[in-house]
Amino acid sequence: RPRGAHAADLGDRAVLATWPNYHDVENFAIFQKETGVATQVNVFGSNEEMLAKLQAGGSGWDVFVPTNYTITTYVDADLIEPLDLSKLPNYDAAAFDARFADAGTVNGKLYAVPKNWGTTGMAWDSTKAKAPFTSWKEFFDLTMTDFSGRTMVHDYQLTTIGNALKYYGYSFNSVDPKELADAEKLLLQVKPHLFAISSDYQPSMRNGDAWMTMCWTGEGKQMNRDIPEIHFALGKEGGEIWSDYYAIPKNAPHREAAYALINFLIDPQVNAREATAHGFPVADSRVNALLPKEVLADPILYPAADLLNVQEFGAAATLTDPNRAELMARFKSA
Amino acid sequence: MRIYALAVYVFLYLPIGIIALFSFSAGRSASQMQGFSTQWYAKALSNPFVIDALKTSATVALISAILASVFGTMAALALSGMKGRVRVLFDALIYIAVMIPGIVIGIATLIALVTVFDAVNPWLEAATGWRLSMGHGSLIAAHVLFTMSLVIIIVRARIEGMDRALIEASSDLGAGPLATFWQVTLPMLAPAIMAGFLLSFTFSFDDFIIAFFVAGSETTLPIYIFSSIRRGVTPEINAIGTMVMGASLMLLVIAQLTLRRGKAPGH
Amino acid sequence: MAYAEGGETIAEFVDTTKRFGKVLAADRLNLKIGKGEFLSFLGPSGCGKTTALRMLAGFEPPTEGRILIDGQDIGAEPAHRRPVNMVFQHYALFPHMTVAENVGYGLRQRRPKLAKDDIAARVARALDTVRLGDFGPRRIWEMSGGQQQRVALARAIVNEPKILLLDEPMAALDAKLRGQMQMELLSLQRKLGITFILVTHDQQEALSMSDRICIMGKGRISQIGTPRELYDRPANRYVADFVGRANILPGTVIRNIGEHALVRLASNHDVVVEAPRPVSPGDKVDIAIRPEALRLGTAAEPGLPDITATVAHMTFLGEHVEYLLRHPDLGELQVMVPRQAERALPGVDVGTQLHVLWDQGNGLILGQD
Amino acid sequence: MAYAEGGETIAEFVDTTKRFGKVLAADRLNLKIGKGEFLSFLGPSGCGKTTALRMLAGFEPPTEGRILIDGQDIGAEPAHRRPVNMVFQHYALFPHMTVAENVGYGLRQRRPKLAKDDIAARVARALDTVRLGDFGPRRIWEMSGGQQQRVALARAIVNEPKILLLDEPMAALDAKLRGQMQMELLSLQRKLGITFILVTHDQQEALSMSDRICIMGKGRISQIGTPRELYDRPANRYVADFVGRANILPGTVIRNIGEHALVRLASNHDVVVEAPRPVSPGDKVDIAIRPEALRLGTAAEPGLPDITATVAHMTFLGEHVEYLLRHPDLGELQVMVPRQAERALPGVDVGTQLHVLWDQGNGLILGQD
Amino acid sequence: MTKARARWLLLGPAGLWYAALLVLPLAVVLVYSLGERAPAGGYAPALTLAQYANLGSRWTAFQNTLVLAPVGTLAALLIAYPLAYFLAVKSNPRWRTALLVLVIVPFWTSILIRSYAWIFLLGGRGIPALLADLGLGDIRLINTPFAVLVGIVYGYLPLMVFPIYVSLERLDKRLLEASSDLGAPPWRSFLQVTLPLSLPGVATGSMLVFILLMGEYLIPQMLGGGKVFFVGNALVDLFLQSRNWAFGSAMAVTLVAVMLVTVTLYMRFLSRIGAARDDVGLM
Ligand SMILES: Nc1ncnc2c1ncn2[C@@H]1O[C@H](COP(=O)(O)OP(=O)(O)OP(=O)(O)O)[C@@H](O)[C@H]1O
Ligand SMILES: Nc1ncnc2c1ncn2[C@@H]1O[C@H](COP(=O)(O)OP(=O)(O)OP(=O)(O)O)[C@@H](O)[C@H]1O
Ligand SMILES: [Mg+2]
Ligand SMILES: [Mg+2]
Repeated sequence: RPRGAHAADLGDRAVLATWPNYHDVENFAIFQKETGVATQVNVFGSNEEMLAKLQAGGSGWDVFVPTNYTITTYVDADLIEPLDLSKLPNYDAAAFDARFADAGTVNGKLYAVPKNWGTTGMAWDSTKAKAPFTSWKEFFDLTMTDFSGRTMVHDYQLTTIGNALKYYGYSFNSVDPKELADAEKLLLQVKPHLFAISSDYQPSMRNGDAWMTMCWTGEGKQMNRDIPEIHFALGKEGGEIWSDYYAIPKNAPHREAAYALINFLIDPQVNAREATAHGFPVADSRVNALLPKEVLADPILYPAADLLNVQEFGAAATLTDPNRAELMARFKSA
Repeated sequence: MRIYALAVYVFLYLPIGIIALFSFSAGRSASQMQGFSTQWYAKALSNPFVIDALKTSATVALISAILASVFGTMAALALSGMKGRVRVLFDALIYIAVMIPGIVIGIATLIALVTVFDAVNPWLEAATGWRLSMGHGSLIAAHVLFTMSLVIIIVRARIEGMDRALIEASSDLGAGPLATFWQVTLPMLAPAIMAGFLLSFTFSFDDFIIAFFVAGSETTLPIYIFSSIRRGVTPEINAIGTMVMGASLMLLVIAQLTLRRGKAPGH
Repeated sequence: MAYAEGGETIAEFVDTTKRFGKVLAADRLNLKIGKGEFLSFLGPSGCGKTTALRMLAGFEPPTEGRILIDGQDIGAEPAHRRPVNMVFQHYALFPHMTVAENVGYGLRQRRPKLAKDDIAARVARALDTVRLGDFGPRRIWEMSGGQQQRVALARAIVNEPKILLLDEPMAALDAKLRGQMQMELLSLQRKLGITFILVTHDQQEALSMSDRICIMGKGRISQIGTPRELYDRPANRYVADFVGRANILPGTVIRNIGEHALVRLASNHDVVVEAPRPVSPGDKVDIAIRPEALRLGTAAEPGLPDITATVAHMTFLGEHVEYLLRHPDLGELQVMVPRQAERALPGVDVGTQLHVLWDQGNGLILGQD
Repeated sequence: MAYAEGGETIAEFVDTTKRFGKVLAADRLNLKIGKGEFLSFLGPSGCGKTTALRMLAGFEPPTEGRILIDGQDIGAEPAHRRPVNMVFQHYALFPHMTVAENVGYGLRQRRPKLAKDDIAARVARALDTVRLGDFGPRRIWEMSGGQQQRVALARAIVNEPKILLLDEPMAALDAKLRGQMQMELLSLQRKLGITFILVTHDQQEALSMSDRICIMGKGRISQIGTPRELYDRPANRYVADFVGRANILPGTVIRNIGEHALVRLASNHDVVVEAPRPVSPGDKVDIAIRPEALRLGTAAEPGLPDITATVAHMTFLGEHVEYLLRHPDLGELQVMVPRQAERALPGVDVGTQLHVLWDQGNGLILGQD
Repeated sequence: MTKARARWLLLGPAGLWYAALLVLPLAVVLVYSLGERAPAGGYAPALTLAQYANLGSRWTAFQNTLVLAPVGTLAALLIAYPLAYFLAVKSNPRWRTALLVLVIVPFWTSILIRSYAWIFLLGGRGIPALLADLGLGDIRLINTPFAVLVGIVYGYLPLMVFPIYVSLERLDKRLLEASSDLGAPPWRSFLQVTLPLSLPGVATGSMLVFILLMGEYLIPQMLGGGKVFFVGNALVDLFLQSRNWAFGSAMAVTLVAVMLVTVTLYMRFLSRIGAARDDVGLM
């Protein structure tokens, strides 16, 4: 294997900024055994947070896991560097579904390689619902009626505002002031009926305090697996589909180790173990080949194409748009 | 009265009990008891991130408590009996340092340090190949700011309550200033310094908000716990909490013993 | 072992002055302290006793003047290099050390270092001296007030200082213990032969213990002398009033009679009193007479002035009864009547008129303040 | 205004006993306290003085026995409903109140409420009484020790209690101030006519102030009487030793002589002493004789036993010189020699043999302890 | 070495620390507060008071903080005082130290974990379930201001108990006897003597808790479900979510100013009523 050759100049550690419960801890141990590099993991709650940390500087990260729509911003702000593919022998562009790999390339340069993808839908307790539902309109309407005091929305502008925009049939990514004003009106109207504004919805859903929530695929699957009454669905008018990537920030203190770590994590064997541990879909066909059939057939993780097609990838503008940020702040502090 | 006190103790210990109880759950949920097992302790102890975070926290807390105690005691010694503008200035700084919310200190320190580092780094890197970055150093620095101020306040109160005659007695018995300091002043201040040290350690060990901003790529235990709590909590967190509490208890007992030993009636 | 001119001097204040801002705490002190002497500084609160002691110990530099020890000006020596040791008012024992550690502290500061055994032996000896032989391992706060006082003493004498300074060492003890400790201190001093300088504001203590007493008032030395000198020949009103009690009466000198003088009181009675300083007829003087030097009688005695006064108050004091009498011209007169003598005054009560008997030669003309 | 059998009684202890665990702090106290009397409890530390006072004030319930005030058993009354007030040892002034607020505290507790003006007027009057007229608005910590003591006094007397209790109110004051406050307290008591009960361990204080003194030892009352009774006729060795000083000598009764007795001392000298209790020839007795009742001479006097002793120590005390003599059979003898008498003993020093002169009739046979 | 030199040497590290980590950061925050948000978030230099003018948009956060901080302080005080009183006055001296230690022990466990336990306790399966079993119906506690209040009281109780305990412990019991002797029944003695004399402890405790509450972020975040919004939460959001650093800085400056004013006024008030006579230092 070529990795061994690098071992001498890799240094002793790599810092990985990622999302919670998004890795198989075992893999890091193996990585350290092979290369002598210990992986230090920092976990974050939102892309905004990651961006803020990088903007403030001094983050000390070597690898981080941005979501598709944020990558152009990083490039524009000169916060990440193009990847040197010669150091990523395990990367095989052809193996990736283009839909989940595109965003990694900006201005013709590859800045990020895909990690996982997924959607953001809604999960609800079917015993509390009179009928199953599949639209953001129903989600918000029910919040103000049957589910009053029992609904959770993300503490995350992209999905919370985006899904509110969907209520009116606007684009998930809209930054149009008028459309945002409508979304704000809806959110403010809904707020008194919310159980919480939080991205940590699993405990409340599981113990029955909350009956309905915005929900990321993998976690929807986890809850559904443990408690079958909790259903997961995508909004039929649309919503978010996303893809996470590995990228290397500018001035990464351990650049060589960073490459080694990414290369290690996209090794199909390793990645398959990762996917088994966290449950999110992978865009790499080499990995899918290693996963059990029933996983790939799961309707929550791999929704039907027509449902998937109406979902939108997040747009770069939403990340930096001051109006969306302010709207979220006003919503939370109202 | 007694019943009231009992009720307050129940209030204080209910959550602790819950944490300890769930830490022995066999299930995956941190807020449900599903059978008994100690697997989460094993998990926590074998989780390199937990160990890493614990190490970072302990190191940072220890170093910042030591620095805070040393520098704080030094400053308290210099400030006691001092008058004039310098004294007023320091009083104001101590006062402000204790009063500013952690969030503000965290953010402000982050911005200030990054600005300084950015200015200094190119030059420094050219000269030495090293770069300044956020991490242990900045975390310790930010913690010491608050804890040192705490130490100054505690130690200064002790110095002011200390009998000057003891120092004179030492000098009278032939001990020079330095000898007096080591043999009399320092031992007399020891309980206060110890209290300051323990408070500093606790603060630093348990601080989340300052660390969140200035820790750079380091993960302290509270940061780890916070991250874990954000999504999908397992009883591992409870196990960690229970273990930390056990350790704290031990520290507390040690502290109690030290303080009692140094405490003389009338002092 | 009182100090005598020409005897060996161990320490000396020469025009020593100390100012704290505007406060003149010590005002041109001039004083020689003899080797092996027991000297007391006696004076009211705030008169500068402690200040004098602290200058000698080296805690306060004099503002002006010099301090000599063994003939050497020690103005520049810091406290830890002076051959004197102090017993502090509240003992200032180190609470974090045992009794033995406290006592050995001074020895441990010596350079070159003393051998451990040597220190232990000396500490043991010092503890024996103050009769605390078995208390070495005790903690300070396990000792009673009187015991602590003895530890402080041991801690000082173990260093064999040339001078031992004691700042009101018995002020915090209760009456019974106090008397006991005074006796012990005195015999210790006789035994060790070290010069003791004691600060006190208790005249009884100063009188009963000292070879010489230095009476201080407002930063100045008012008088120095043996207890008897001070009691019998107070130099001025201040001393007369502070050492023992005294009736102080104004009068006019009629004539000199050798070392005595005939003085006319405000009541026109003539009395013969001692005249330690030369006076001339017509001089206005103050006369001091001790309450126990006056007698009371139911009748005048021939040859004595007939001073009649009214009993205003009687205070029973055990051996004595203190009578307070009022005289229209002389004001209040204190007379101390021994119990035996009182039996000669039956039926006397407040309001009774009695004769105050002033024996020839009792009383004293005071110097100017 | 001493208490006399048949006089008006204001308070009474009847077999009052107090136990703290195993400690018997008060052991069957029986005592009547007269209206307007100044009574002192005198005794060494820990003898139960404070305990007796605190039972009367209502801070401690007696374990057995009763306490009457004005003839009423007040056992069940809590402290705040008793017509007594206390001046605490360290005054216990409220630090968060001004002087006037402290003094008015008791008045403000009255129900129905007193008018503000009334309270202010009474407070002003009480402050005037203790000569602190202008100090009302001051803070407690701005007052000196003596002033605080007066505030505590004012705070108690403003309530016009039937009995005023004083627990060592002068213990924290220095000697000079103490004497002054004693005088003031006494004249205040005379003026107000309130019953005062004073706790002290200072015999001088008790002797000079009290109508009657109750001597306590180990929880018991040893003797009650006027100062003179106690001093002249101590009931037992304990009292003789505690009130004033005494030489206590064992002897054997030879024969009775009216109210006196001839007693043979260990040295085979025979002395005539008072015998307040009947004794028979051959009885072994203890004799107490006060140091001032003995005289010293350079020669024996006819008619007096010739006791020769060696001077061991002399302590100059101003009016007196205290001689400590040693006799081979009698042990140590204290003799108090007035200054005047000392002039008849020239050249006497430690080691000199002197004659101790014991006048007929001085000395007293003590009761059994 | 002269005394003055020694003094400067001793003060050196502290001085350096304050200069580098207090004065400098505060200066930076002050400068930032006059700037603008960069287009992609962060800070863009400018000289404008616009950020301060915009403070009104976070009025709710200020309002919540300024209401809940004092209310939380007061609640902590009301609960802590009787406990401190019990410990200092009524408890058996033999157990006193142990009981005191028991008050701090929870304080030594991460506030995060303890808050998490409260999430469970106040959540549907916790106390509300118990209450429902008792027939008290459907009560929701978690994610309400009440839950935040509980968290606050819980988190800061020891900080309140200790100073009060110390001041009550130091209280001279004879003062109570004196009061009783002067005719005050027990409850009036408490009001007129015990309470006023424990005010320094009350002052210190409430000051400490108040200061910490003003900057609180975690407890409202965790127990308020993101719906109870403090200035602290607003600040975190501004710096980490909307990345409007200029506005965040302006808000931080304002928070510090508000605290300085409040605390100073409080101290004034305390020294007026005499509570600050002792040591209303912070310990
Ligand atoms: N460090 C100081 N600063 C200012 N003034 C002082 C200082 N030390 C003493 N003084 C003043 O000097 C005077 C003499 O004080 P000193 O302590 O010598 O008196 P003292 O005779 O020992 O009195 P006491 O019997 O009360 O101890 C007093 O007026 C005192 O206030
Ligand atoms: N609350 C208490 N608990 C236990 N023992 C007590 C208590 N109060 C007093 N005693 C004991 O009762 C005895 C008498 O105490 P009391 O205070 O009455 O003595 P006192 O004569 O006032 O002594 P002092 O002169 O030292 O004040 C002592 O042995 C004391 O230790
Ligand atoms: Mg003095
Ligand atoms: Mg007592």
